[in-house]
Amino acid sequence: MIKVKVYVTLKAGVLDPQGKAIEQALEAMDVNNVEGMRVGKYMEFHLEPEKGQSVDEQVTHMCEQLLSNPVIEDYRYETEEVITP
Amino acid sequence: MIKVKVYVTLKAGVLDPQGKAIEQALEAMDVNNVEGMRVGKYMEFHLEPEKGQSVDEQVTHMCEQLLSNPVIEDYRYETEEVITP
Amino acid sequence: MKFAVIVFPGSNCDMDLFHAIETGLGEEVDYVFHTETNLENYDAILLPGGFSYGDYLRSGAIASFSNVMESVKQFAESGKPVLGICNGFQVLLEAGLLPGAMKRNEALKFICRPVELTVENNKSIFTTNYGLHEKINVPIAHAEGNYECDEETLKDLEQNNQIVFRYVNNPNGSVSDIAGIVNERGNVLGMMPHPERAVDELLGSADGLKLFQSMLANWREHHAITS
Amino acid sequence: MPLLLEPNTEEVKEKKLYREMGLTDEEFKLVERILGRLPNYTETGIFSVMWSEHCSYKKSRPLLKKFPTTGRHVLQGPGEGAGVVDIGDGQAAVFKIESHNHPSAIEPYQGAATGVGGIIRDVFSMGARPVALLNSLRFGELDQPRTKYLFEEVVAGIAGYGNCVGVPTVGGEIQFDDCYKGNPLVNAMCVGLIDHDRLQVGQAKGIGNTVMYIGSKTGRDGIHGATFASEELTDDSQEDRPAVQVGDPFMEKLLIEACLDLVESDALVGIQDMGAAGLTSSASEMASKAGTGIEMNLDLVPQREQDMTPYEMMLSESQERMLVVIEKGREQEIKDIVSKYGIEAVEVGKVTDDKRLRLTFQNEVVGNMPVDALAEEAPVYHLPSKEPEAFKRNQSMNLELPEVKDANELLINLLKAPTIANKEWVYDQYDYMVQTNTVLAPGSDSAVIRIKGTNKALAMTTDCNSRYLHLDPKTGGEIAVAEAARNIICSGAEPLALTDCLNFGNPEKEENFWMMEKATDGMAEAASQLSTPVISGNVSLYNETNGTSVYPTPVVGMVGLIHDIDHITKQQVQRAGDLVYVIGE
Ligand SMILES: Nc1ncnc2c1ncn2[C@@H]1O[C@H](COP(=O)(O)OP(=O)(O)O)[C@@H](O)[C@H]1O
Repeated sequence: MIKVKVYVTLKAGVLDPQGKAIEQALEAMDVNNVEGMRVGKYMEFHLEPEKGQSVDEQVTHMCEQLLSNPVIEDYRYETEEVITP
Repeated sequence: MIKVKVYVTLKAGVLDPQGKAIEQALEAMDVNNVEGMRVGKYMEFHLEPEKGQSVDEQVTHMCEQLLSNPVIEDYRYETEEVITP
Repeated sequence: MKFAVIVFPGSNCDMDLFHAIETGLGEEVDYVFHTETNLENYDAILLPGGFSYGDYLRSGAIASFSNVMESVKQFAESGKPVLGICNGFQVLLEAGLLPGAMKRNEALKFICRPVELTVENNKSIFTTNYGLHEKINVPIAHAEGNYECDEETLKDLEQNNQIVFRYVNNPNGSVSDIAGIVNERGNVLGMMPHPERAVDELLGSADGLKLFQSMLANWREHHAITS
Repeated sequence: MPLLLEPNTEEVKEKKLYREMGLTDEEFKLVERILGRLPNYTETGIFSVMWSEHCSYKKSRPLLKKFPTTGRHVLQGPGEGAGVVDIGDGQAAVFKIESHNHPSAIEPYQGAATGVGGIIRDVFSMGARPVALLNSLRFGELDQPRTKYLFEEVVAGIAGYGNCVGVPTVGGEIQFDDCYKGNPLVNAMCVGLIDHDRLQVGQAKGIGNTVMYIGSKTGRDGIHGATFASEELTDDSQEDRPAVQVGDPFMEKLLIEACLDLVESDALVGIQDMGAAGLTSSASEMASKAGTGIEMNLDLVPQREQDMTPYEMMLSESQERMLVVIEKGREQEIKDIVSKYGIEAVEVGKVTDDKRLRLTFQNEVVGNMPVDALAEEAPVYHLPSKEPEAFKRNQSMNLELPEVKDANELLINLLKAPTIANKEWVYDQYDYMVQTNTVLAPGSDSAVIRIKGTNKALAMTTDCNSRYLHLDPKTGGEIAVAEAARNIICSGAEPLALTDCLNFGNPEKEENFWMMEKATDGMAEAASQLSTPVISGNVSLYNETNGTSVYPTPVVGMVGLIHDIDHITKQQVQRAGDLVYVIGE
């Protein structure tokens, strides 16, 4: 079993209204030393590897087709073998 | 300068309707080997360390007060020194 | 003229759109479920507003994988009219039938209110009954209507006269005040404002009715020529 | 074996574990007498939720009896999911208001969202299509960051849920006052529309009929929420908060459509929402009302989490679930109807003739209780009351009129007060137009919804000025009803009936109970005078933080009928030159 973690972020250059709002909220909390806040999505799931397709192929397919929108988002992922007891 | 990455996830046991919907969408795409999909938030930002407060103290404060909702969410974070040119 | 209103799980303006066509426009209309694959019997496809699949992940993303969407694509390729309103617009973007993407509103909040639009293009089959630069009153109701596209796409949209509606006072942060666009060919329109909510003066405005009337007029004209 | 982790029957009694669940020593003894034996852990939990104030009204019932509940329009008074009034042409309006105060204090977004979800289910479980939502909100003063947070999140939660399910939020009211600082009030009202012949009841009729479970799976959400709603909030509440329920409005939307299809089928015998106290209350109430019993096999209950115990399953408050009773042998028809919406219907039990709720789990009987004892026979308390000193003082105060120096400035200051100020910031976040019936949107005296295909419309409003009740609960109670009726009349409608949500402090404090008595006296009186019977409602007690109660806040939701849409009247000034009159005293 593979544990997959996917990170989806807005492309650099695409304005992030949520990040901006959080920065403002931090300032209201007197936190003034934060900058460049970007908010994205984090997904984790288990994948049962299938024959005939590499894990990378499969995760890439999922990310490009569904989990991210390539017009405005980038993605990256990590995989990790988990030993099922 | 410190680069901080914060991961906010729903507590175990808390319903994740979004994760459920994505799993169903994957099935509709004929991806049937995924399970336990959970969706969370991912935030990254730069922090200029301040005197008199450790980075950990400060990030913990931000996470607990604003970036996560401790009633239904857990958080974790990573920090990394960045060398500004 | 026969319209189809596509019903995705979570669509919630399907009945409003149905009512606008049936009662407001007085034409034939059917609900078509997201599992359907045959759209041959219809002259126009309408994708309604709402929260298809709860708007989970990204609004419109999951619905763009529905069975029916393959047929909607073919329908569009054949040159027949496809109109996506609000969530329907988001589905068209996610399905790649229109360029660009939606972000959350600048203020991060859902906004429901009547807004003023300018008709930027009254040559499209959806807008011939409007005057050029006519100001119309049509409500919006969305949390993710902040239209985004890269500069090149924007230039194309402008050059090809694909921007059909603009907000007079931009409510959500959309690039270039964009409220609605058509594809290059001009037969697929996506718009965030809800024309089906503006077909009756009793509810505040009937300015949206002309959009459906334009579709009908163009269909009739086309049919008069071909048949 | 997870079961072994639960305390055994003797421990429940010896360690007085029932107290943590909210039962008193006397109540526990009564349970013992009813069963003729000691209740086990699961049964103790079941009795304690069913006998909580939230489900049994054991402390407020004597007061509710005063309300007029019948009238020429009333088709269904209090007792079912929601009340029903006739609006002519074989149509009826269905409505009810509910509180979700305590969950909202702890997790404001989800608390408010699931409050909306619950009240919508109450309405469509009657077979009606939900056509409008309203709310009534109370917060502390906006100068506190916590209050701002609660306010913003509650509004976002109401919007998030209502907008997604496609029911317009057309009205409401908001008041800011320090007394609500630690204990905000979040009341949600839903109005539905139905043809008389589609009216459903939550009854488990027909021995041998099948009990089915429809909707989301059961998790460990909000276990003991009903008891929680019947206790005071303390600073610890943040800590020992039960797993908070998270709403799934997408599932709710599918459930609405699936259930409205279901009511078209004559295979359906009864339907009820699994609200507070989930499976427990829906099963025992449906059986008790029908004079039957229900046997359920808990192994069949759809579960979201592993190793759930009978206690957890019976007390879970997972959202978006319905319990239905189906004519035996026609289960597949039901499955086919709901599967169109991607929803599962699962057989979990059957209707029996012995008037008992019998639960089995892993081939063992884990609960066996008389349904009437659970649903109907909670002890009723007649609490002592005492006129508060403050009231006496207020009454003997010399009235003085403050001198107005600059009326303009005064007016501007009044308009700046958050309670009076324009609420556009709030209602712009609500989709108040979906379903394309909203003739009068938020911002007028009452909201007006036209009824397609007719010349009629419905007017609706929520009202309560708790300051008046704080000063004089009886007169304040009268005013709340009268204000609602005036708002209805001003929009051109005839008031039909009302629903109410009694938000009060701890009733065991004599002064509080006195205020409840007086307030309900006033409301009952006004409702009789105005011929607007009370057809549904809800009680929320223990609205206190660290010993301080909120002002008495009995929110009134009223619905009226506009016979001709030409009679709809807006609040706004229409034309320059129109004459202005003052009517009344
Ligand atoms: N929580 C709310 N939800 C929806 N509409 C609201 C809400 N609060 C206020 N409104 C709308 O704003 C308008 C003014 O409300 P309010 O200031 O309470 O005045 P009043 O109670 O005197 O009518 C009303 O039309 C009401 O429907």
